[in-house]
Amino acid sequence: MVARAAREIAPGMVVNLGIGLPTRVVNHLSADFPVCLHTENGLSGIGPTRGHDSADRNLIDAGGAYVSTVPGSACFDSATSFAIVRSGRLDLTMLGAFEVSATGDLANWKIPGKFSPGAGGGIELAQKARRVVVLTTHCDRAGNPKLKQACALPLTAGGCVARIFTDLAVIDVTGDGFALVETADGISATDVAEATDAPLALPDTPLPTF
Amino acid sequence: MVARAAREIAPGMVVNLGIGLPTRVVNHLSADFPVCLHTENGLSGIGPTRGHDSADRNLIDAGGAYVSTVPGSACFDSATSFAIVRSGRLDLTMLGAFEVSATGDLANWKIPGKFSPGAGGGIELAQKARRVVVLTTHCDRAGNPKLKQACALPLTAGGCVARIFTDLAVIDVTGDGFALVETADGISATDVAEATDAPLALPDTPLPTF
Amino acid sequence: MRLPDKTRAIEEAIAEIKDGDTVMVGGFGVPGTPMTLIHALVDHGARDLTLVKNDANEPGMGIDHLLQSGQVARLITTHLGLNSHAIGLMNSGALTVEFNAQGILAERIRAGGAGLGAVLSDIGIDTELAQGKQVVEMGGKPWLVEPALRADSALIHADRADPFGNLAYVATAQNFNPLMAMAATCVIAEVETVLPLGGLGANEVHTPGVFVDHVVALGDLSEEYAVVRR
Amino acid sequence: MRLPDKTRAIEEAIAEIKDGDTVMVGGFGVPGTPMTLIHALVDHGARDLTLVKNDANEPGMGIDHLLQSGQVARLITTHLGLNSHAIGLMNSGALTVEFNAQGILAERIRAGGAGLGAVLSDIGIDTELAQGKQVVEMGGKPWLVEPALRADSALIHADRADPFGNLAYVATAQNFNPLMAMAATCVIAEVETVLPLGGLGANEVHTPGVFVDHVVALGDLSEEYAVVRR
Repeated sequence: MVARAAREIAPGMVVNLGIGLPTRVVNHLSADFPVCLHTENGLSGIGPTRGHDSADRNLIDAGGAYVSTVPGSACFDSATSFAIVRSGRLDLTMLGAFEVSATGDLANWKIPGKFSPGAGGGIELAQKARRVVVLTTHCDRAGNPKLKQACALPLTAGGCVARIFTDLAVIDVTGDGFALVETADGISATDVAEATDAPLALPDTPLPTF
Repeated sequence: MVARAAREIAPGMVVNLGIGLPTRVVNHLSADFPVCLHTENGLSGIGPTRGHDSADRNLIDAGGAYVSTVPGSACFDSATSFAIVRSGRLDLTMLGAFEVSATGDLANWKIPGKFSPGAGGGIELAQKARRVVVLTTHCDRAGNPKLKQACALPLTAGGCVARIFTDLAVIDVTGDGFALVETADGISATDVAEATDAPLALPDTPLPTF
Repeated sequence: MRLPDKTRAIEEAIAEIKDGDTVMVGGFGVPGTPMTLIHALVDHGARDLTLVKNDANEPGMGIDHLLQSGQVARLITTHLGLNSHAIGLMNSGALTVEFNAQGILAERIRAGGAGLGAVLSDIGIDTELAQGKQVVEMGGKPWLVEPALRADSALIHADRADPFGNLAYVATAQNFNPLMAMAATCVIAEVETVLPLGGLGANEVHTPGVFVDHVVALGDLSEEYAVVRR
Repeated sequence: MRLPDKTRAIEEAIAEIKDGDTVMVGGFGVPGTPMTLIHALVDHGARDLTLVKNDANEPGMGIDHLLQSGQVARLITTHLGLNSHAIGLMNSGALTVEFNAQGILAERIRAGGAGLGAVLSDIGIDTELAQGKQVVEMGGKPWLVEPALRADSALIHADRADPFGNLAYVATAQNFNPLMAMAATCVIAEVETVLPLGGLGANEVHTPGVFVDHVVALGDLSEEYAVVRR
């Protein structure tokens, strides 16, 4: 699914990869692929992750991982970093999710009473990136579907999600709800529908697999 | 009067010198006097003015004069430059004037129907510098007093002027109107009062001269 | 991962500008004014433009060429004191001028670049500059609403750039350039030197290339960039 | 004209901080966190503080020392995810926490530093972060009023400085430091290297010294600044 999500990145894009699964997308981009990766703590042009021994103590991504630069990287303050996000210069963000609704609402920052560490930069990424895609396991650890008719948790942003990449499928959020686009190898449309807590439209043509 | 005004600058101050007469104050500050001169087009640490042949084409003050830097000068954009002004980091500004009222109102940017080139940075300097002093001829070219009970011209900022340096006198703006502080050598209090279009309080003690 | 190349021929860079566009132009006096892009815009011929620029340069220099050619309908600015020609156009009604306090113009542009709606300020609240502005109460005090400004295009002058569009400025040629470089849909930078990727250190970048669409390398600078003899 | 010297001993630099003060602290994770000034503030002992910081560092690091010592009554922040201790204090009611969207916290601090009253933003307008916020109509659309934030003191970490307080940062240690360095009445910068006046080029300054009150030279850096082993 991570490799499939990486193919969502078109040449020339400016992309922010959220904490968690999305960060792994970087490992599926070749050295000569033209893209600018942005991290909200103040860097454009992220290079490969660094191990402890080769890390620069002053060079991390928003998740705290040690990263490197590439030729042409730029560093800036937090206000400039979010100016990039809010003014529409971020072509794509890939975010994790607790829940996604059939209208594209995203909940990924708070589970009242259990987990409320603050939203960090997530609200601005979800609300203002030109395209928001979600990278998540199809169900949570207890086996409950994360794709639902409506979110029960507090929203990060409403109607923001365009596409969802899971371990089971690629699903678009359309004006009419979820639409199945691709399935993982060995997964049927029925498998995906059963793990999804909302209607799922199927295409008329055969489903590609990834 | 310019030399007298220069003595208004205390060691350690951050000072903006307005276009016109105030700019000349720089020639009365010694090389080892501790002060930081600011110009609103984006420079702190102005050094002496430069002639045509030694000028740097990229280094001007807000009036368009070619200036130099000193060790420790810093360059910045226009937003940062006015952040300095509005956030209270400017200890003193010296401005020119068309009119000053007995309550400290300043008019120095517009003569309706005759002269309206825009206020530039003058409004922010007048309204936000911690101390605003005016450097001006006591009367205009037609001989009319510039110090008046109330300004007739559109205001730059209300109640902002603390002290006025003219060719005739040093005058404070107090809660009770104009108060004579010093006179120019050879000028009497009566001379100053006659050239001032508002009541002028005199001190009980003998007047110093400059 | 490598960063895309945005270097362009000047004609290609400004081709997107259309009649009726709002165009921001960097510079405060000569320093930072993109003289070469301005000439290209004269040649290009787009009309009925709204320009946003700190000042109108001096007669026969910088944006005065666009005023002379009749391409400008409206000018959002802070001060025209050095251009009697611009003041003449304003007084005759041939040019609509909107004056802003200088730092407020800077903040309105920056707010546009930062994706904000407006800033609240008390600058000029007791002067005629406040006339017609929306006022809101906050914390028991009235504040002027100063709406964010964005443009269709921004013309920027920088000292150095890399092909991705990271920009660095020098001396007082910085002024409005870094702000305008954030606030337009199409940002075009003319630069004195284009360095290879990596030639501009990550910590010496003033404008991240993410904001920049086209990089135009300047050849020898024209006389218009030189020290003005007064 | 020469620029004044603002280098100080660390105790002198932080002596002005009082009980009940609001203190901004730079840093995002380890990079840019003024670890040494934080320890000095623990030793100083001022209590009932309101801290403004992007995050709460990790347990046993950075501002966690001030949380452990019970000196902090209130924390204005964006994310506590890496500090379970801070979340525990919040959940027990021992620490009042105000969460902001990260870029909005940055803009509120910048607005304080720029002498503005507030910014208008639509971030989080359809989420619970909007609850209790003032809303104004502008251009037919509702906007949240995000008031400017200022502090009594700001604790800043920079890579290099000169004695006047011009600061330069490196890599992702920049983050909130340049913003907070504009927004406090007393700005205290700890710096890894103090260069002589003129040693920092005018075009490589990130924070003009005009904003800075005290410069504290760091000796050898403690382990707390080093790469974290995870």
